[in-house]
Amino acid sequence: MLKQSALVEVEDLVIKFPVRGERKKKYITPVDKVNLEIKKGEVLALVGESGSGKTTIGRALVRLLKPTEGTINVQGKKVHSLKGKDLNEYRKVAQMIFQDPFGSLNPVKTIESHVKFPLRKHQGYKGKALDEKISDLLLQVGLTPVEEIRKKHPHELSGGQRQRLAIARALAVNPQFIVADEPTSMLDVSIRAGILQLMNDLKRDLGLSYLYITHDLASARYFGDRIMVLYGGKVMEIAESKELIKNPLNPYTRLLLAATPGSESQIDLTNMTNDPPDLSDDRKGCPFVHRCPLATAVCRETMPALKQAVEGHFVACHHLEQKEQWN
Amino acid sequence: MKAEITTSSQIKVKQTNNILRAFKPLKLFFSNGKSAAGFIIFSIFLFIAVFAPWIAPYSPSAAVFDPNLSPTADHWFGTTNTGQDLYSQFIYSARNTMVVGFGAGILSTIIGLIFGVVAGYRGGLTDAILSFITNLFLVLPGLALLIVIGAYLKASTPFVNGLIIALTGWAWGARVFRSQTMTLAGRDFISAAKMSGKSSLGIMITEICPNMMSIIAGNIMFATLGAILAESGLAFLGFEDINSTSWGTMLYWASSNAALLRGAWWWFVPPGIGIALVGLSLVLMNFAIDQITNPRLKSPRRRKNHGNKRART
Amino acid sequence: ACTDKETSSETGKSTSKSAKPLVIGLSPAGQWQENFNPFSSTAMGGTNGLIFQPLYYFDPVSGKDNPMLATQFEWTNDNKTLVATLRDNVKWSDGEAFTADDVVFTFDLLKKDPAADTSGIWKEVTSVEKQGDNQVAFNFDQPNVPFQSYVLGVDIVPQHIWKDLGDPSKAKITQKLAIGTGPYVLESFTPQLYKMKANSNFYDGEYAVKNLEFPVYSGNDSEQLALTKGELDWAGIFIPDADKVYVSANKENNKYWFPPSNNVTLYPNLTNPLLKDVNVRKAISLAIDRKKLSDQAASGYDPLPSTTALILPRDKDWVDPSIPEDKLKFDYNKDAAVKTLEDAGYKKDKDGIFVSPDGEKLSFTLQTVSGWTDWATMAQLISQELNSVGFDVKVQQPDYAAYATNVQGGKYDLAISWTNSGPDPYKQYQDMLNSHGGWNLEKWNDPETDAALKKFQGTTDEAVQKEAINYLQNVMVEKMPTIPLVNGPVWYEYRTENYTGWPTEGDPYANPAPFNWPAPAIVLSKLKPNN
Amino acid sequence: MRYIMNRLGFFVLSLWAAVTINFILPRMMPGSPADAMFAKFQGQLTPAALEAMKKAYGIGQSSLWQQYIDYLHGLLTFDWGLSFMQYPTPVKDMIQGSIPWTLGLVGFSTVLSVFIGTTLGVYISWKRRGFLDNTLPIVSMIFQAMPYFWVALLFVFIFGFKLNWFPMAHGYDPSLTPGFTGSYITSIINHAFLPGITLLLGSLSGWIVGMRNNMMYTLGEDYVTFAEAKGVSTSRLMFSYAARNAILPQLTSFAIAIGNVVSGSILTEQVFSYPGIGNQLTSAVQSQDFPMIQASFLLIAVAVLVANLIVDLLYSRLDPRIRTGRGVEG
Amino acid sequence: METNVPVLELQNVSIAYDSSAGMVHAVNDVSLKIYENTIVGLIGESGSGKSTLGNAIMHLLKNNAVLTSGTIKVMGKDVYSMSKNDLRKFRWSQMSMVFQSAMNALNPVLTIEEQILDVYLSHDKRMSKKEAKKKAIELMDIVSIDPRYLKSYPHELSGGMRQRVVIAIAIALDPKLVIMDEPTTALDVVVQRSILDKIKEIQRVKKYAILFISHDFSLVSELASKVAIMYAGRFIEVTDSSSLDQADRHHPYTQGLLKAIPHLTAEDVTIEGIPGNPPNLVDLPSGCAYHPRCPHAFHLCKKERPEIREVEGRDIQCHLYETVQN
Ligand SMILES: Nc1ncnc2c1ncn2[C@@H]1O[C@H](COP(=O)(O)OP(=O)(O)OP(=O)(O)O)[C@@H](O)[C@H]1O
Ligand SMILES: Nc1ncnc2c1ncn2[C@@H]1O[C@H](COP(=O)(O)OP(=O)(O)OP(=O)(O)O)[C@@H](O)[C@H]1O
Ligand SMILES: [Mg+2]
Ligand SMILES: [Mg+2]
Repeated sequence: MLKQSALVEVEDLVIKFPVRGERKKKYITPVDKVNLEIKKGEVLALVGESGSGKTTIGRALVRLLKPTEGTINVQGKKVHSLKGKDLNEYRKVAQMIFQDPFGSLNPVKTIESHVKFPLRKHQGYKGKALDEKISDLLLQVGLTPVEEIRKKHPHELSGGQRQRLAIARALAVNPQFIVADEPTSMLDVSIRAGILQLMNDLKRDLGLSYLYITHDLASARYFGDRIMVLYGGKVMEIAESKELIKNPLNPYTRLLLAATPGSESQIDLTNMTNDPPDLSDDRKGCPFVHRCPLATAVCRETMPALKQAVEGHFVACHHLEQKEQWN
Repeated sequence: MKAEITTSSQIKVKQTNNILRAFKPLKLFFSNGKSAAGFIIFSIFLFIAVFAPWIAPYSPSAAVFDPNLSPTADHWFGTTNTGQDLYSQFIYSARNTMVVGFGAGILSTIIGLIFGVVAGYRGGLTDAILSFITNLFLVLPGLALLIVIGAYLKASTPFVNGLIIALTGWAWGARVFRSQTMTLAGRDFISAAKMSGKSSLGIMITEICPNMMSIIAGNIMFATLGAILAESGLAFLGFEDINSTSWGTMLYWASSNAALLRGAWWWFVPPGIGIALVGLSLVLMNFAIDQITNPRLKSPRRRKNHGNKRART
Repeated sequence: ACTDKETSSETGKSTSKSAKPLVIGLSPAGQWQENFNPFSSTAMGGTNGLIFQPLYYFDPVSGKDNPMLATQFEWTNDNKTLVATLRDNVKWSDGEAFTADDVVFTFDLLKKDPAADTSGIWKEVTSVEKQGDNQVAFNFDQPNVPFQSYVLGVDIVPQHIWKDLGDPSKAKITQKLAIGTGPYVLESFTPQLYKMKANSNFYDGEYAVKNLEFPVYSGNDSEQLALTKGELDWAGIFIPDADKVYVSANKENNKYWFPPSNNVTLYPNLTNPLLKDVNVRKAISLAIDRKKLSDQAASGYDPLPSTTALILPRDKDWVDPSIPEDKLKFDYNKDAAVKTLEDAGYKKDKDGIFVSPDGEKLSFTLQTVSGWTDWATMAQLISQELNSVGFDVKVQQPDYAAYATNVQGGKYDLAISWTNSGPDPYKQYQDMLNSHGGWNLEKWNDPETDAALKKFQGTTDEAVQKEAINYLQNVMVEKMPTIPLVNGPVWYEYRTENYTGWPTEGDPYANPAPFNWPAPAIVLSKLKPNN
Repeated sequence: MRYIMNRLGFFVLSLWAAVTINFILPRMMPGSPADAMFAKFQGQLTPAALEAMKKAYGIGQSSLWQQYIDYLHGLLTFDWGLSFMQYPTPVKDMIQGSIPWTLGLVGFSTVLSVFIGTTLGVYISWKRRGFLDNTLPIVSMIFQAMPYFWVALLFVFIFGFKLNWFPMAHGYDPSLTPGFTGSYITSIINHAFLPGITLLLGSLSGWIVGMRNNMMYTLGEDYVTFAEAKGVSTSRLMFSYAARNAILPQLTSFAIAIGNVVSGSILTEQVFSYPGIGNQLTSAVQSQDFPMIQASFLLIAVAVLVANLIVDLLYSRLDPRIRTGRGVEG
Repeated sequence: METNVPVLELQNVSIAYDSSAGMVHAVNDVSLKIYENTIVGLIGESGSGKSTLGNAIMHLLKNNAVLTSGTIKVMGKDVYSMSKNDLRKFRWSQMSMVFQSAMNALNPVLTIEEQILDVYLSHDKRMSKKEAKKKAIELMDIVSIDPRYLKSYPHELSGGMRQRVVIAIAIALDPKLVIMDEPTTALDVVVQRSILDKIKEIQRVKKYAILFISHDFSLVSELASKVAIMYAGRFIEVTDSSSLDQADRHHPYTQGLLKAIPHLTAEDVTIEGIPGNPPNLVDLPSGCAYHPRCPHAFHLCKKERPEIREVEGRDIQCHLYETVQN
């Protein structure tokens, strides 16, 4: 039942990057054995601190990156091994909204030319129809007055308008699935809200599925149907949004919650190490171990498996029972 | 509810439209006194070059006048020892020198673009190989290489020399283009273009190059200046067809006929001034381009937001 | 040797205390290299003549024979043996005596090392032997009288030093080894300047000019400046508009004289069927305005040539009296050129270019050397003239090496080049017209010409020689195997401020340029300090 | 470490490439140098003498490959053959005699130009919008836009010939005996003045403008403002914070400039009859002196490469970011 | 001790930038007092003039900026009437600042230690290097960084650590006033949180007055006792942070901001953006600068600039409250 309606299915996704080491070539693994699925019309929010591999997963899903291992299936297509023409076909299905509204638009091109190419190439619009479609699209994302804005250049738009254009560009190919990579992190609170609302509207009206990447739990909860928590390239916890916020089981999730402004945290973080997790490809154990107050020998040795704790609530931790210790 | 959006804020415009301004060269050049002066000087010489046959009173090579005349009403710059009209030579030389200079400037920029953009965009092994070649050319001593190749090639008309100059002088540009391409290639709009299904070539041509227009223009200016100076140096040393018409060749003849010693400064000085003025106009125009596009020259202003990578040069 | 030096400098001081060194400007070069090897083509100026000396020197400008290490020579054995009588009491500058053995040794050296035998002595001479104490005999296969200038022109080196030096062509002769019999010895050497002082052991006694200096200049420009400024006493460089540039700077002292020394000639490639036609060559000659060439390309320095290719006035005694006066000068007549071609059956095609009866266009390339500005100008003028008559001539300017390869290998249509002139007219004709001549670029191949040259070689009788030369003059006038353009001058500038006695047009006692070694030795022998 | 290995690798590879180009280039020349040589003898040579001479000059007796091997071997053993134009002087001797002059004159004026230019650049950027800042870049640029040799010739004519202030040629007064004497050294300086000043004028603006631009950028950096706020003294702020960082990009240009010392000398030395390597190279090219061209070109290439290597290594000392292998680019 | 002398006193401060587009009125007629041992938050969206004000207090405005009116006093002394040298000494010993992009505030080619020593050695000529080094180690301790990092170069430290180093440098001389300009924006939530906790802790001990600049509402309301909300260069509202719990009885802009924040735990998950764009600081809207975006705007707003009015202990500039009260 679940399987059938899943639009995106990811199994055992591993991504490695070469890094310049002192002597021999080394790798880091910012994404390690990640499984996820996204249903049609569903929003999966992906949270986790900086460098935990969120963007990397997103880029792999739209195939800007080739996975090192694992499979990505979208509508039954083996996305992980697509090439050439097939890959171009896949661009119609999945699109991405990039993190940085300042960097993701080409400063020397007009607003309309950003959406013109994909409309022509993927939807085959031409001439007058193309012209009308552009207006429709810009209107759809609220870039009004359309006629005036079309001929402008990105620098003449505000941050919120730019982010809207980025969304319009993604929509221009009429995709079914959008990876939204921290689409609001660079924007002000007030503009942020507008963008989230817009994406929400599009989901409702067009039935789009999203992978919503963020490190802000509050917005993940607002926009996401489910939330997946990532740490050091591993999935720590995944659950319905409300459930996860109410009942965080993994120590990292709890830490994240505590750190989010607006929560009444009592965890003292002043002396906490801020070292990033070890991403080297020969690491062992739970990536959170060096910051986790519950860490024991077993944590250092083996990565806990993702287990279902409550209905629909999966968590990876060796010490679920010791939940209370932090608060 | 959709938020209503009114017209954009002027302040934002101010911050980022610099790149765009490079596309309005005229306005750009008149934006400050230096570049306006440069542009005017340049236009005058361009005019001279284009309309040389109408401006020059005589053929530059016709040895039909009294030799060794000092300036007169008929011969503004006097005549050579073979009775050629120096003023006409000066005019026609402007044409050749500018054609060769710009030809070489543009050609070397194109070669530099190919090497730089492909290397910067492709990365990996392609980059390693292209960068190696680039660095090699950067490191090989320009003038010496020019002279040696020129001496080996023989048929050194100004055009051949221009070609050699371009073929040996593109490396600096390639390096600049490469690093610029690398910063651009890391920007999300390139990924976005990829997502929209553009080919690599398409991305390089329609996304990356337009973003480097001002650097490209600057490079053309710079390379042109270099080519004009190199060409005149070669001609002066006698590594150019001495029957060609260029300022360098004029200087060669002037010096081999001891123009200064015999007091014929009107033979020796104008070609040098010509080169210097064209050179200066290029430098001044480049100054303007530089000032607008080089973030280093803008009045220091704190960057908006975080994590913007800066290009290391 | 040590005491010798001291005394010589003592006397030098006493005789001409105030005399400044004579500063000589040689051809431009990057730097001097310490190379005083008389067998090296790149030896420093003065090696031949000032340090080392030959037996005799035959001067091409004055036409005089100057005895050096020999006092006289004589042809015997049906002109197959040349016997030279050596000068007595000659000493090497290190005090050793000069003997006939040194002469024989020198020639043996050249035999062993052909690379040093740059004049090809051993292709003519079969053996060299000592006769008595003061004579050396050179034996020839067959008579070659004019070759005496080469044989007697070889610089003699001291056996006691050179026997240990190995191949003479590779020997590095530095100041220490530069021991000769000439009037000067090397005093000091740096890459920018070397100095010579008068040799106290010299057989004629010390010259009046006690000290010589040879500074280096990297180009004509800087040498011109130095000369004009009075930093040089003697130079041999081209100066454009010499009266204005050079003389006017110091009318009193700055002098020059540019005597003709050879021909600048347009060589037609006679293996080209079109150029083989004498009418084409004559038409070419008629269409060239030689006065303009001289005026515009060579600042008017180059005298106009004789149709006989003789260098006048030097060779005035050799001119064939049977040739009418008007035939001795070249005509400039474009109409005549056209007529000559039309009479020979050439017709203009639609482009206005003459086509031969066989249908071949008169379309030629004209080669000169890149960077030789006077020739380049000439080539330009010639092509303009010829093209206006109905030729199609394109100028090509390869650099010197390629040019040399092309003209010697016959890979050209028309080329401007020089002729090699010797002390008498024979040398020029031999090189240019003999089917085996060294500078027979045009490939003139005529048994009668060869025979005439052979006749000259075989005799010391002036009448017979004249007969041969007369024949050759007629070949030049009638058949025009090559087309003389102008006479090439010798560049020669001098200043009379410090020294007098220079060769002048009125007293052309020797080749006056400071690069035609060993002639400067003759000049220096006549100079006197001015005080 | 990795960075250094990387640079060394590049050094070796480009050295090989330069050496090989150097081998191939003259062999692509039309017209053999032997012909040029022999033309000088005006056709008096026997074929035997000709052959003997060719052999002596080492022309065309072995396969190209063999020549390449011999050439490499010769390079390594500093046996660069005998010069054609100054036969039989070894090329090595000729170079040895001229290189000190070039290094002295051009090297010194390059270093001086870098020093003065950079200092001025720092100064005018500090006094931004001041009188000097507005005029100096333009004035110095005028000189850069002029053909170098033209300025040099004018200088020689005006200051040497007309005004008699400076000598017109040579590296020192040839009548003096070289040695460590006051008059000799004075003479060297006197002779180097005009060429030096022309070199300086021709290259100064690049350094001034380059440094000024870098300074503007660095002065806008947050760490400079922060340091200023900290109360760091002006000189420390200017040098340790601003100039110290701004100078880094200049280093690359410096490497190239140092490498170009030799080729930059060509025109100078020609005009001033200066006894350096550039002069030698010009004559060598004019007289098709293979061994000399090869050796001087090689020397020039090696000079550039070594300068680059040194600057690269220096860079890694000055910029800690490179030392740890980050941000290494090309 | 005169406890009543405010550590920082701003009186009608206006600052403008001279730019090619015209005068940018970045700060307009701003007044504020901060006393010892208090944290005052300054929030407002990007470009509202927060950093400009911060820099102005430090007398570190860019060349093209001018203090067009008003006085700035720190510890009772007018910052703008000091001599250059006095200012150099006064700065950092009395007031210091953590710059907005603290990640870039460290010189990449000097070690952390050198940069800390610079502070001590430039302000106390008599201090020996050894002493200064000891102090540097203490300082590192305060911000919980292992002293071995003193020998490191900035790029060898993580962003959070660099931020802490900068904070350490800011408190090195125990100034009375510390201005923190968005010290944590570039950081991860967890790191951000740990640094904020650290700041709080240090502040508690040393009793500094802190002006904490941010555009993150929830962050400031948590940290500061008092909050100034800036719009178009004006303090449109100055209020206690505790009052931010309720969304009503605030300036409409404040209300808009409060509504735009998704709350983590609250049951109501709807959010609303503020329509429109930030104002053009060169050509400010007439009257109340917020009126083009304000849902409650009425005729007066366009015409007249509202005066500061005290509304339930909050200083608010809004016509709405005038009419309500009148
Ligand atoms: N192309 C790449 N080459 C090498 N390493 C990479 C590359 N892209 C990402 N990384 C590394 O992989 C790790 C994960 O990066 P990723 O961008 O996926 O993190 P993220 O969760 O999106 O972080 P953020 O919240 O900062 O955007 C980081 O350590 C990053 O440095
Ligand atoms: N040097 C300058 N020249 C001209 N205008 C400037 C300059 N610096 C800043 N501005 C303008 O002044 C206004 C206030 O800038 P400021 O940096 O104080 O804003 P901010 O509130 O700190 O914003 P952010 O939250 O983005 O840091 C902005 O509109 C900005 O564009
Ligand atoms: Mg990311
Ligand atoms: Mg700010």
